[in-house]
Amino acid sequence: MSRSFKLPDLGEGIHEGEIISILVKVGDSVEEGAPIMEVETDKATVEIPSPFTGSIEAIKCEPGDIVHVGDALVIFSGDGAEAEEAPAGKKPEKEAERKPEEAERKPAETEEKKPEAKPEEKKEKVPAKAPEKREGPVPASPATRRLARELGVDLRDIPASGPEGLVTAEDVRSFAEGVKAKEKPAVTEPTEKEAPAEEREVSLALSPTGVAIPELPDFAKWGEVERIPVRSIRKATARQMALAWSQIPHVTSHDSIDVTKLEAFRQKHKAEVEAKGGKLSVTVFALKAAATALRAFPNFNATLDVKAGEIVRKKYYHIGVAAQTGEGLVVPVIRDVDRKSVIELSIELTELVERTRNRKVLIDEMRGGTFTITNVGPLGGGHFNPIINYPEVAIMGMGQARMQAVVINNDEGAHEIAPRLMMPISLTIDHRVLDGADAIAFVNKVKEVLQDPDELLMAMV
Amino acid sequence: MPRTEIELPYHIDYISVLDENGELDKGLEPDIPDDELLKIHRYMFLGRLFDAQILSLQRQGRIGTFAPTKGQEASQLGAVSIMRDSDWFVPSFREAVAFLWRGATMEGILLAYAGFSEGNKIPEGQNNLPVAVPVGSQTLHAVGIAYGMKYRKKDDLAMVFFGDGATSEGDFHEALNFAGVFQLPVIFVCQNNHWAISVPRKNQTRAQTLAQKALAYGIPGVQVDGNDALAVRVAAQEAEKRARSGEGPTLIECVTYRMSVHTTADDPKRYRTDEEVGEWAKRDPLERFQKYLKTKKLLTDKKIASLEEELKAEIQESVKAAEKKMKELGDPMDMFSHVMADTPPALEAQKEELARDLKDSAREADNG
Amino acid sequence: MVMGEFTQETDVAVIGGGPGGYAAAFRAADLGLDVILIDDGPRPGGVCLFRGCIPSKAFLHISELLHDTKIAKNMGLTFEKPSIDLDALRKWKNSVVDRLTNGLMKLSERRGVQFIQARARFEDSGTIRLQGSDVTHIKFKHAILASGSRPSTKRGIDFKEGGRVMDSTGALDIPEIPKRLLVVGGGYIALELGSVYASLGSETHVIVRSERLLRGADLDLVRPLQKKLEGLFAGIHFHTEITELKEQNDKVEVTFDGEIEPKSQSFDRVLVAVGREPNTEDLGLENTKVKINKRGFVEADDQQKTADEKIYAIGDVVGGAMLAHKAMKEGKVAAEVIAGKPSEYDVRALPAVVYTDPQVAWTGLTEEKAREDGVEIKVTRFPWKFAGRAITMEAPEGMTKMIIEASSGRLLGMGIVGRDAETLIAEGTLAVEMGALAEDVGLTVHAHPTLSETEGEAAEVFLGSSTHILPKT
Amino acid sequence: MAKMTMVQALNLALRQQMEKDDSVVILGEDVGRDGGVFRVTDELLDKFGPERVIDTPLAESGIAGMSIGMAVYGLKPVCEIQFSGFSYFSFHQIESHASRMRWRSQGRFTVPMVLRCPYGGGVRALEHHSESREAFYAHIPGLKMVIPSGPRNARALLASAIQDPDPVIFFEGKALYRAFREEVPEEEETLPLGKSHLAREGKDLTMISYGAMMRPTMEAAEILKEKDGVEAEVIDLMTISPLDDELFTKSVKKTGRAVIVHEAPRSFGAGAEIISRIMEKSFFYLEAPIARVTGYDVVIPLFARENAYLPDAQRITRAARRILSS
Repeated sequence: MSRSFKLPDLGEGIHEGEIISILVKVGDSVEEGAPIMEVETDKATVEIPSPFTGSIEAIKCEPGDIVHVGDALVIFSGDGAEAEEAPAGKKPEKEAERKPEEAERKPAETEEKKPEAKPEEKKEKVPAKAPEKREGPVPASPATRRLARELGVDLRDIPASGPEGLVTAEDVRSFAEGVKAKEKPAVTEPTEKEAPAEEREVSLALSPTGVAIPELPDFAKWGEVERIPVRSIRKATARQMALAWSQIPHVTSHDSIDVTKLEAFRQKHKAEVEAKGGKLSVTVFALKAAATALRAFPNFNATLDVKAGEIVRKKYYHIGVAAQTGEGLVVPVIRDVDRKSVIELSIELTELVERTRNRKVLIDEMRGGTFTITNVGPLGGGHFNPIINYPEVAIMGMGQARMQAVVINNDEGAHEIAPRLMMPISLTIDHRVLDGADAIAFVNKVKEVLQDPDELLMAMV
Repeated sequence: MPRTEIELPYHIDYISVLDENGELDKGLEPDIPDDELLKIHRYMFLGRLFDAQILSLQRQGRIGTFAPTKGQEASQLGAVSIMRDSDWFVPSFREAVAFLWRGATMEGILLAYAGFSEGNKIPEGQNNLPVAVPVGSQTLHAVGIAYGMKYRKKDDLAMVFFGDGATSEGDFHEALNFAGVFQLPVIFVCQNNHWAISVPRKNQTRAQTLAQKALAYGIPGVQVDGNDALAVRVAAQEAEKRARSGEGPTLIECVTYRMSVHTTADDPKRYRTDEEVGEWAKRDPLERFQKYLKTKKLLTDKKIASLEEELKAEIQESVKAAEKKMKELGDPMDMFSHVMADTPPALEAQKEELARDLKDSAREADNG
Repeated sequence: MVMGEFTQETDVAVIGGGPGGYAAAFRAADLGLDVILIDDGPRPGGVCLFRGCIPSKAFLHISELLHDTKIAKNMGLTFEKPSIDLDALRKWKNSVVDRLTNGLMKLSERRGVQFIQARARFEDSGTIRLQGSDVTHIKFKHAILASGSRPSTKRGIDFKEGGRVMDSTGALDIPEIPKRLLVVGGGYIALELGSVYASLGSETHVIVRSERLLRGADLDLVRPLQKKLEGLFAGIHFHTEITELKEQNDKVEVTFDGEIEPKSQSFDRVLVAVGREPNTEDLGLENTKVKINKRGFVEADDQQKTADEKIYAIGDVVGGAMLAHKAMKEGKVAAEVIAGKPSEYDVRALPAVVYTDPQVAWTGLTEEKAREDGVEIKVTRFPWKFAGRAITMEAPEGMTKMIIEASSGRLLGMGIVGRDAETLIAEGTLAVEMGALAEDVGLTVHAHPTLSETEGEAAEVFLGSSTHILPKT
Repeated sequence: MAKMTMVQALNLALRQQMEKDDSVVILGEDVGRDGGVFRVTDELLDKFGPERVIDTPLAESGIAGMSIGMAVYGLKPVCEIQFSGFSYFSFHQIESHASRMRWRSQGRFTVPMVLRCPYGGGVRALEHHSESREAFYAHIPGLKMVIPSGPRNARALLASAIQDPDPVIFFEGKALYRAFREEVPEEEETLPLGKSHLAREGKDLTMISYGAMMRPTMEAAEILKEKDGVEAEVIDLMTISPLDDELFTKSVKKTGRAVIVHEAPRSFGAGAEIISRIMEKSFFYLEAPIARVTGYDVVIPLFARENAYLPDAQRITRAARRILSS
C-alpha cells in the first residue's frame, strides 16, 4: 500500500513553503525520522523528516516549487512492518501475481460478474454511463463511495489498489488530485477584471497593513528590468517590517558607550571561552546588559494588547538576536537570558547563529522573543534606526565600536581628552507603551553595565 | 314543554330607615357607634358648606368648573363610611364629600378645580382613584382592582360611584357583568340623582328601577332612599358582607337628587322646575340626619351652630392655603411631568422648545 | 384558528412522519435547514411505529415467549398453560408505541424540527395547503414526499373498520383471538401476523396464490420456516384464491378456488395481507411536476429527485423494498442533496428480515436473483445443526448461506434462517457494503459459542477451512 | 436555541414573564382554554391556572378597563384584544384612562399594562380583521406603541413591554405569526422600547418600515442590490411611539434618500411623522423627495383585492428606483 507524505502544518500560520532541496530519490529506502527535504518557509528553512519507514515510490515536487500545507510531496510504498520482515523484492512479486489476473478480466465479463447488488428495483435510476468505464458497482466501502462523490470523481474511472479490484479511499484521493492538477491551469487563468488570486495573495503578504497599494508604472519604458519573485524569508521580512512600521510609532534614541574596559575584559577571556566552544562577542555582553535593563524596566519586556487595552508584561527574558543569512534576516531567540552565564550564552549564541546561517534553525527557536538585539557592528556602521520586531516594544541596535577622542574626567576630576573605544547604541521604542525618558533610562542602564565589566559581573549573578 | 315562569335568584328590595320626617324604622336601624354617627354628620355638614364655598369662589372666577354634591351627601357617606383604609374608592366626578371622608383635603380639591393638576395628587396610602370624567368608564377600574384583591387573597373591597346616566353606558354593563362572572368584591353605588345634565332619569331607561339592572348579570341589586344615610348604610353593610366573604358584587341604587347645577357651567332652569327642586328640598339628607341625631340626643341646635362656625373657619383656612399654593404653582413646564416614566428624546426636545418659547415670550413682553 | 390563512415559509417541508420522513427531517435540520415535518398522526412515527413494524414486533416478541415456554419442556422445564389478557397485551403494545413516538417528538423539538399535525396537499410546486392545523399554508424551498403506503386493496376485498375482514392495521389491534382465522397472502406480513394469532391460539389457515411463501427470499431459507409453520398453522394452501367472501355478523363465509377442501368454509376472521400500495392520491401531486410511473409509484432518481425540481420523494411511495430502513436511508440522502451535499442512494446490501419463528433474513444479492441475472457465483451453506450455540437454543433448523462471486471470492449476499437472524444479518450487510471477500469474513474471528460463528464458518466453507464441516474432496 | 414562529416566541415571552413575576396575568377573549385564536397563549392556562389566564366575557372595553384597574392595583395585566379591528371598543379606556392615569394621579398610579392585538392584512381574513391602525395609538401621549417584525424581536419586545412601567400597545402582524421561524434563545432577552433597529446597512438609500412590512422591504432591498447594485439601508422602527428618530435621520443624512413603507393608509400615517422628523433634522441632506409606499386611503379591501392594496417588494422597489433616479 502506498502512502503519501504531505506538507505538514508547520504552525504559526505558515501555510506554504519553498522546496530548497530534496534529499532523497525514487527507490531510496528511508527510515522514519530521516531528513527527506528542506523547505524554506516565511520563518526559516526547515528540514522535513520522513514520517514513515519505507521506500520512495514517487516524488511530487522539485526544488523551487512553492508547496502548500496538505500538498502531497513524496509517495512511499509499503508499510514499515512489511518492509522490515519481508526481504526486498518479495512483495512486488506478490503483487505481480495478482495483477495479471485482474488484467485478464475483460470488461464484458466483469459486467456479468458484477450485478446490481441492490435487491430492489433501483436499476431504472442508474443513468447510462460512458462505455469505457467499469460497469456495475465498483467494490468500495460506503465511506469511500461518499468520498468519490464529494471529490466529484467516478469510481469506475479509478484504478483500484485493494484486493480484487476494491477501490480504497486513498485511491480516490490520489486519483482526484491527479484530476485537479490537470484542471488547474484552466481554473487559475486570470480574468481581465480581477487580479489573479495569487497576485492578491502576494501583495497581501507583503503589505498586511490594509493600505491600498498604488499602481506601479511600467518600468520597462525606461530601460530593461528583471523581475524576481519575493519569497519566503524576504517576503516574511517585508511583511513583518511593514506591519511593525504601520502599527508602531517608532522613536529611536542614540547614544555611545565607552566599551574600552569591556573590550579589554573580552580580550582577556576570549580564549578560555573559545576553548569551551563559544565565541565571546560583544553581542553576548549586550544580551546580558539588555536582560539586566529589561528586569529593571519591565515595560520594555512587554507587548501592547490593543484589543484588550492592556500591556502584557512578560516574566521571562527571551531575547532575539538578528542574524543575517544568505536568504535574509532571521531572528533566533535565546531563552532565559537572565538565568544564563556569559559563557553559556557565548556557546549558545555561537551555535544558534551557526545553525541559523545553515538554515537548520527550528521554527520554535524563533518564537517567543520579548526583546531583540541587532548588532551590525561586525559589518561596520554607526547609529541607525532599528525597526521593532512586532509585537515586541523595543529593539536595541549596536554599531561598530571605534576609537575616538573623548573628553573624560581623569582621576583628579579634571577634564582631559583621551582615546576611548566608543560603541554607537540605538534604542528604538514603541511610543505607545514607552516614552523618551524611558528610552534614556534604559540606555543608561545598559551603558552602566557595559562600561564597567565589574558591573557586568554583578549582573551575571 | 310547558311555559313556566323562571324564578330568578334575586328580587329588588327598597330600603328606607329614616323617613322624611325623621321617623325611624327601629328594626332596620343600623348599629353605628355614636362617635361615628357624629363623624358622618360632620362630613355631611362640611360637604354642604364646602360645596357652597366652592360655588361662591367659582362665581367670583377664583376657580373653574365644579360639579356640586349638594343633596347627595347621604348617598356618599352612608356608603363610604363602611370602608377600610385598605379598601379602594373609585369615584366619578361628583364625590367631593366622599373624597373628604377618604382623606382628600379641601385644599387639593380647590386646587384641582382651579386648574392645577397637582390638586389631583393622591397621597401614598390613600386608596382612592382620581376623579373620572368619562361617564361610567371608571366602573371597570373597580372591577380590575377587585380582581387584584381576589387574586392576592385580600378581604378588601372596591366601591365605585356613578350616576343614573352612567347606567346607559356600555362600560357599566360590562363592569357588572365582569364582576358577576368573576365574583369580585365590588360595591357599585349608583347615585340616581334623577338628572344627567338635562335628561331625566325616565329618559335613561324604561326600567322601573336602576337596581334591577343587576338581575340581568346575576348579582344582587337593591334600591335605597339615597337621602337617608341610615338606609344607604344598611345596604352598604349588606354589600360589604357579601364582598368580604367572597360572595361577589352588589349594585346599590341610591335614590337621591341633584339639588344644585350639573356643573357650574349649567343652568338647570332650562330643563327642570323649581317646584321639583322644592319637593326634594323637603327630603334634604342633612336635615333628616340632624333630626335623627337630635332624637338620639347626640346633637343640639347650639352644637350645630358652633360646628358650622368651626367648619367654615376650616374651609376658609383651606381656601387661603389653596390660593397661596396657586401662586406658587403654575409653571407651564410642569405639563411635561407625569407623561411617562421616562421622557422620550422627542418629548424632551418639545420641552426645551416650550422653555425657549416662554423665554422668548417673556423677552418680547419686556421689550414690547 | 378562527380567522385568516397563515402561511409559513420553510426550507424543507417533509410530508409524512414515518421513519423515512423523520429521518429526512432530522438530517435536514442537523444540516442547518429550517424544517417542517407534517403528518396526520399526533406524533411522528408513521405506519412503522403506529401500525407496522413496532406493534407487530411487540406481538411477535410475545409469540416467541409463548413458543419458548413450549420448547422448554424438552429441557425439563414445564410451564402452566399461559393465560392471555388481551387488554393488558394491547395496553403494553400501546405503551411501547407511546414511548417511541414521544421520544421522536422530543427529538424533533430538540433539533428544531417543527412538527405539524395536518393533512398536506400540494397547491403548486412551492406551496402546500394544510388541513387541520393552525398553519394553513407552507411555502417551501424544497419538499420531501414521504407519504408511504397502505395495505393493498387491489384484490377487491372491502375492509370495514372493525370488521371481521381485517387488513394488517386492523389485525394489529387484536380485537379478539378468533377461533378460526384465514390468512390471505404468503408474504412477511401475512406470516408474521398469522404466527402471532396462531401462537395466541387461533386455528390459522393460510392461502397463497402462488406456489411458495416469501417471494424474494431464497427457497432454501424458506423451507425450514415453512416446515415449522406447517406445525403452527392448521394449513398452508398454495395455488389457492378466494372467489367469494361474505362477511356476516359473527363469521365470514369464504369460497375458494384451488388446493383446499372443502371449497366453502366459514371463519371467525379473515386477515388479508397481499401487499401494499403507495399513497399518491389526494396529495395534489397533479398540481406539481411530479411524475408517477406505471406501477403507481412516484418516480425518483438516485438522489431522490422527482421530475419536479423542488420536490424529492423517498420511502414506500417511490417503490422498491417497502422497508423502513430503506426509507430512512433515502430520507437522509434527500436531506443531504437538498443541503448541497453530493449524496446518493448507493446501497448494495439492503437487509430484509422476517420476524417469524424461525426468522428469515437476507441481504445483498440472493441466490435466486444471481442465477436469474446469470452471475457466476458460489454458494456456501452452514447448517446450524453443526453450531453448538444453536443446539443449546433448541434451534437446529437454522442455516447460514453466502452468495460469493466466483471469480473474485467477493461476498455479494448472505441469507440466514434461524433464531436471531435479525441481528446476525448485520455482519453480512457490512461485509457486502465494504466489498469484503469471503476470505475476510472467514479470517475474522467469531466468538464461540455464538450463532455468529455460522457466518465465519459459511465463509470458511468457501475457503475449504471450515472446522465443523468436512472439506469437500 | 430553539427555532420558533412568532406565535411560539410570544408564547415563550408570556410564559417566562409569568414565571418570573406573579403579578403578570393574561386576560382576553379565548385566551385560556383555547389558547387564543392564534394560539399565542397556548398552554398557559394549564401552566398558570384560570386566576392568571383569564377567559373574559366578550367585551373589549371591559377587558381594557379591567386591566387598567388591575394595573393600578399593582398587577401587570397583559390583555389580548382578539383583532385590532375590535380594539376601538376599548379605545376610550386606553385613551381616557390607561394613557393618563399617571398624569391624572400626579404620579401616584401607573398603568403597567400591555394591550396585545393582532393587526394587519395578508391572511385572507374577513372585514375588520386586516386593518393597520397604529397611528391611532401612536397619537396618544402617555402610550407606547410597539410592533415587532419577527419571532426573536417579538419575544424580546413583549418581555420589555410587560416590564415597562407604562401602558404599551403591542401590535402583532398576523401575516408574521407563522410566516417563518427564527432561533429564539431560551434565556430571557429584552429590547429597549423606543429604539429602532438597523436591519440592513447601506449607503444609497434609507428604507424605513416596521412590523409585517419589514419582510417585503427587506426583499426589496435585496432586489435593489442584486438588480441595481444599490445598497439600501433598512431601518426597523420596532417602536412606533415614542418614535426613535435618531437612527433614521442619521441614515438619511448619509444616503440622502428615503422610502417609508407601511400598510396603514397613507394620510396621517406613521410615514407622515417620519417625514416630518426627517425634514426637521436631515432636510439639507436630502437629494430626492421622500417616497411613501403604503396602503391607500380606502377601506382595506377584502382579500380578493388585498394583494393590490398591501405594499409588496415590487412596489417598494419601484418607489426606490423612482427616487434614486431623481
